Amino acid sequence: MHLAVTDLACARGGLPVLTGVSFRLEAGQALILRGPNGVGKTTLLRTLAGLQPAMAGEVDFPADEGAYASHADGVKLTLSVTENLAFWAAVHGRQLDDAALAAFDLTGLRDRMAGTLSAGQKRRLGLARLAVIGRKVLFLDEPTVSLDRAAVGLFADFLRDQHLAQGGIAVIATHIDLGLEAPELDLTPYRAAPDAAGGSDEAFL
Amino acid sequence: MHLAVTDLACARGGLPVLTGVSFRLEAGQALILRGPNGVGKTTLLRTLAGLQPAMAGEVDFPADEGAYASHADGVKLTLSVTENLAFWAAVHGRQLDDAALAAFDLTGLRDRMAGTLSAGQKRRLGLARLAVIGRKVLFLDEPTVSLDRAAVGLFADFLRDQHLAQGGIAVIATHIDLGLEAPELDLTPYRAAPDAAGGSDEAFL
Amino acid sequence: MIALLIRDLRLAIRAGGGFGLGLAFFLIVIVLVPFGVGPERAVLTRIAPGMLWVAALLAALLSLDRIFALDHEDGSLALLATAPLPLEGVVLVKAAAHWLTTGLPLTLAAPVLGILLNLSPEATPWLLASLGLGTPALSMIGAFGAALTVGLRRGGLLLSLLVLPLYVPTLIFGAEAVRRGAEGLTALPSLALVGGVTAGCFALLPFAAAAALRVNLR
Amino acid sequence: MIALLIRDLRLAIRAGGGFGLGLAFFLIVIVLVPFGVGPERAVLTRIAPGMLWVAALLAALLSLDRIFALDHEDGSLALLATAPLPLEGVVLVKAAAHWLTTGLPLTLAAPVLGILLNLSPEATPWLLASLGLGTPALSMIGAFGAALTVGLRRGGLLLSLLVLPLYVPTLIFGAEAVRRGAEGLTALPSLALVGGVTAGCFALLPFAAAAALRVNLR
Amino acid sequence: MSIWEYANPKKFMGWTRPVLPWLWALAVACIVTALVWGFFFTPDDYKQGSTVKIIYIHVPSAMIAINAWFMMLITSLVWIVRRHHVSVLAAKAAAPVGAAMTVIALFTGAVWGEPMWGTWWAWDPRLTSFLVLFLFYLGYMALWAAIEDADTAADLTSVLCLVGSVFAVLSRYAAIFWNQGLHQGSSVFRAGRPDSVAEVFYLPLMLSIAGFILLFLALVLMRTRTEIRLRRASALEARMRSA
Ligand code: HEM
Ligand SMILES: Nc1ncnc2c1ncn2[C@@H]1O[C@H](COP(=O)(O)OP(=O)(O)OP(=O)(O)O)[C@@H](O)[C@H]1O
Ligand SMILES: Nc1ncnc2c1ncn2[C@@H]1O[C@H](COP(=O)(O)OP(=O)(O)OP(=O)(O)O)[C@@H](O)[C@H]1O
Ligand SMILES: [Mg+2]
Ligand SMILES: [Mg+2]
Repeated sequence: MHLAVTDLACARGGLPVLTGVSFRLEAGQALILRGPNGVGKTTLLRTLAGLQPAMAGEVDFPADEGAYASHADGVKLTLSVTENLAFWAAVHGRQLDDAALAAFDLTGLRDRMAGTLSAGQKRRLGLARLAVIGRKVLFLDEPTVSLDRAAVGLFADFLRDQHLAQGGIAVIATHIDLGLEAPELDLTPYRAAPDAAGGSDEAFL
Repeated sequence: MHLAVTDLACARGGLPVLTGVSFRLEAGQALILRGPNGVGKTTLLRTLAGLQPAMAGEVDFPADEGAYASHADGVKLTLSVTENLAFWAAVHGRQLDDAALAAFDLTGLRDRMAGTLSAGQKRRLGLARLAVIGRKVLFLDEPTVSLDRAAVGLFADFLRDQHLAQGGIAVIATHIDLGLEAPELDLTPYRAAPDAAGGSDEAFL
Repeated sequence: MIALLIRDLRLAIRAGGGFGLGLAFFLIVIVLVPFGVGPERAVLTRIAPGMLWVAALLAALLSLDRIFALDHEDGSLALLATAPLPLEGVVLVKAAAHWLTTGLPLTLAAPVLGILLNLSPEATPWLLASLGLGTPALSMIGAFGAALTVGLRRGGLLLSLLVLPLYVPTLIFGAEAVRRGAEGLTALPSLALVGGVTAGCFALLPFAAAAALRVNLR
Repeated sequence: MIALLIRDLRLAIRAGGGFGLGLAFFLIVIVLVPFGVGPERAVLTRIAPGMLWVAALLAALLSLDRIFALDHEDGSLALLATAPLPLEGVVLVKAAAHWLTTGLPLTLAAPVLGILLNLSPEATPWLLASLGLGTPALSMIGAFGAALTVGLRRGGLLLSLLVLPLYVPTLIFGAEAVRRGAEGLTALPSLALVGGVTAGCFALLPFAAAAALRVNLR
Repeated sequence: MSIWEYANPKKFMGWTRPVLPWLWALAVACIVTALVWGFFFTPDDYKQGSTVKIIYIHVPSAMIAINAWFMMLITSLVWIVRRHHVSVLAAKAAAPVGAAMTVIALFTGAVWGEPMWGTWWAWDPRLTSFLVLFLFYLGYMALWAAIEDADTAADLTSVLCLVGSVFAVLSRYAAIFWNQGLHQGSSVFRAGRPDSVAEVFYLPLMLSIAGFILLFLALVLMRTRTEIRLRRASALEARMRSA
């Protein structure tokens, strides 16, 4: 299993944002995306996950193995923690096991309505979804926002020991240090020139 | 001018969260709130700002000088950057000056619809509101979420040089390092015992 | 307050048109009624005053939940509550903006739509007058209902449920005025009652709505 | 898909009741009509079939915007799109959940509310049948409209505007069936047409709606 | 060279510029001639009086109103299948024109109906389905207006146009079915069918129809050019901003 990205170009709002992005990850490898605000990390991750079409280039990974996670983590505020996770497990044809709850220190909160969680607790719930759906290729957009240091550690442990160690792949955009040994890719050099070809409005110019 | 908090207790969802919080800040001082996820930072800040009633204790600062800012930063996605800021300036009876835009590196984005900004750019816009409304006592809940390092620096500069230097006060909850020399207050010791008095359901127990 | 009014109007126009859409909904309800009831003209003429009022009311109703909901979701409301505006003033401005984008266009369009329902021509001035006097009350009552339900995720339907009984007096007096006008009777007493309801709403409800908002912001 | 259905039903019940509220809105529109039109019984009997259908339609309409909007806001929709469910299936489940929480209770309550409007007793079975056959089409068409407008901030009213003309055939056939039933004529052809519209909607619209969702998720 | 070449925005701007003035001139000439001919040089109808002359505006605008939607259907399909920008922009451009024609037909019909039927409006199947068509135009335009991103708007409005077409046809049959048992207005309507339109009215009517078709083409081309310019302007603006 691998994730191969060749010469990818992606656009947002009809404007080219990044061009010529290429990298290749084998099973068990992670990549950390870096770059200042607005460089195009979110755009790249959405393109990789197939949520928006690429302007050019190829993304290759086993079908039905990708999962995308961002700030909006699909947590229903009127469902309890277990109900939320059990739903996502069921959608992916799996069972919810307690290990996922334990990995993100949610065991004590399992019957709380998600709406009554604090910002960081809610985020942990959103991340626990990743442990539950069993997808191998993760695209994570600032996963550790509003987590405290201990929780960032939990997340890094999960990624290292439970995901990558079992042959998973992860691409992570973040501004902070995750405590994960993984190569970093700075996106600044791939920034598309504003007049780069390929925007949806190109035909008009 | 000062912010004095005496023996404050606050609750969330009818349950006591923190008790016995006291501190005092003079003009030009800032305080950084620390504590693991769920300890009650958000609850405390909302209580200080007057958005929810205190269970016990006193909060004292000049009326009409407080301002609260959290993830939900009141940015209208269908208004442009300047329109958003000009609105908040007008509500507080002030003019929008370009310095506020410059302080958060928004000059180049001034005519963009807020809906087309990246996560970090939107956050900068939310923070620029603070520079525009001219309030002296700021209650900030994780203000630097999804900002890159340069932007965190901009924010720290703004706080230090434009807010505190001019006699402002700030209470900031954050999990990361802001690069601001300010005393820190760890909230863990103030955690309310689950059976602490004062919850709204107490009369029933 | 002016800044808030301008912003709200601007948002209404930007986001695909508070103006046009309330109006369009009014039009569509009026169009649907004959489809349901059948095309007989005598029947339509008979029910026209009532249906025009009911449709205006529903059109106003549908846009209520946005009076505060959007500002609550993105945090503006909490920020406005700590801003140097009285919350009562905010409520008034919001109700005014709602009326300007919904009630006013509805009122102006009603005579034209009356034709579709074969409203008798004598009733038209009364229709204009009663809607013009009554729709502000609908907006103000609606703002109160919206303030009550602002924190709730599925507030929309609950809001309708809360607000509709409050709309009953306005509806009865308003429709009565038009019906009397259509029959050539004097409709002034009914019209005066509509005006009274509106005045009462504006005197009392801003305070109630502001109180509800304060509770919801906790 | 079952999991999704269960979750949607659970959410509808938790969040203050999709069930109760759609129904309540139906009730209230039916109650408002006599206030607007006046209490004459002959007039009410005459317009009852049509008004019941129009009210059912409006009640279904009011809850449409939540079919996808909530899931879009909190990101669930993007996650569902990358989950191993066909998006067409998601649309079908969402429409089914909407019908179970709105159309079904409406249908069951309609005979009771018919009494309020003096609906003639012969019409009641036809009312049940035509609503039972027709409301699934309302939910499916509504899901399509909701898919078109899901990204928009003020989608609610726009959604009504888009969906209502699409509702016209269902409404005409449905109300016609009840009216004929009330007059003692045979209503079977109208009923068959209602069924035809529903079948057609379920055959075609899931694909259109899924396409619209994909575009909106980009 | 394939016919699709003309759908390239730049090419389109090129070939429409010289064509447009001619189209305008021809359209205005046809309509003016037809109206002058129709209004001053044909006799009053023996039972309808001079009101019959509304036919020179009413019938052409009604025809255009329907066919504009049909054109939008085709151009939307072309966009979905081949993704030619000009195609979907032409659909966008045609919508207000079609809606305006619908309003004109409704208005002239109402003005005509007052002396003929004694009412401005009756729920005749044809009038009814016309009203529904107007609603479809409104919805289509509102959807365009509500969506920020141009390509998203193009995709969604195209889907709406397809689905709406099916339902518009369905509504027409529903309306006929609905009004069948009630027989209202249709007898008057039948009296005015073209077969009964006298020879003297026929020729100016045809000329007027031709004029309206040309006018429609001219308006759509012009508005498509405007839309292309707007897209170009916003593209340039976006590029300048991000530069
Ligand atoms: C608001 C009222 C009216 C509306 C919406 C309306 C609409 C239409 C429509 C949709 C057409 C069809 C055009 C076509 O098939 O190409 C049409 C044609 C026509 N209308 Fe009207 N109409 C109205 C009133 C009237 C009145 C009052 C008369 C005269 C008695 C009239 C006479 C005709 C004639 C003679 C035609 C052409 C015949 C034909 O194409 O079948 N219309 N109108
Ligand atoms: N609709 C739009 N029109 C024009 N530009 C847009 C639009 N949407 C986003 N952009 C721009 O595209 C660029 C890439 O945005 P993106 O969200 O991918 O950045 P990011 O790297 O994730 O930033 P952050 O770290 O702030 O989240 C930004 O500069 C943003 O301003
Ligand atoms: N409605 C409720 N019912 C019960 N407990 C609640 C409710 N709402 C919040 N809580 C709890 O109150 C505590 C304080 O929450 P708060 O949001 O103030 O924490 P926080 O310090 O801001 O955390 P974070 O760093 O994650 O943002 C949390 O443990 C939370 O689970
Ligand atoms: Mg981002
Ligand atoms: Mg918090």
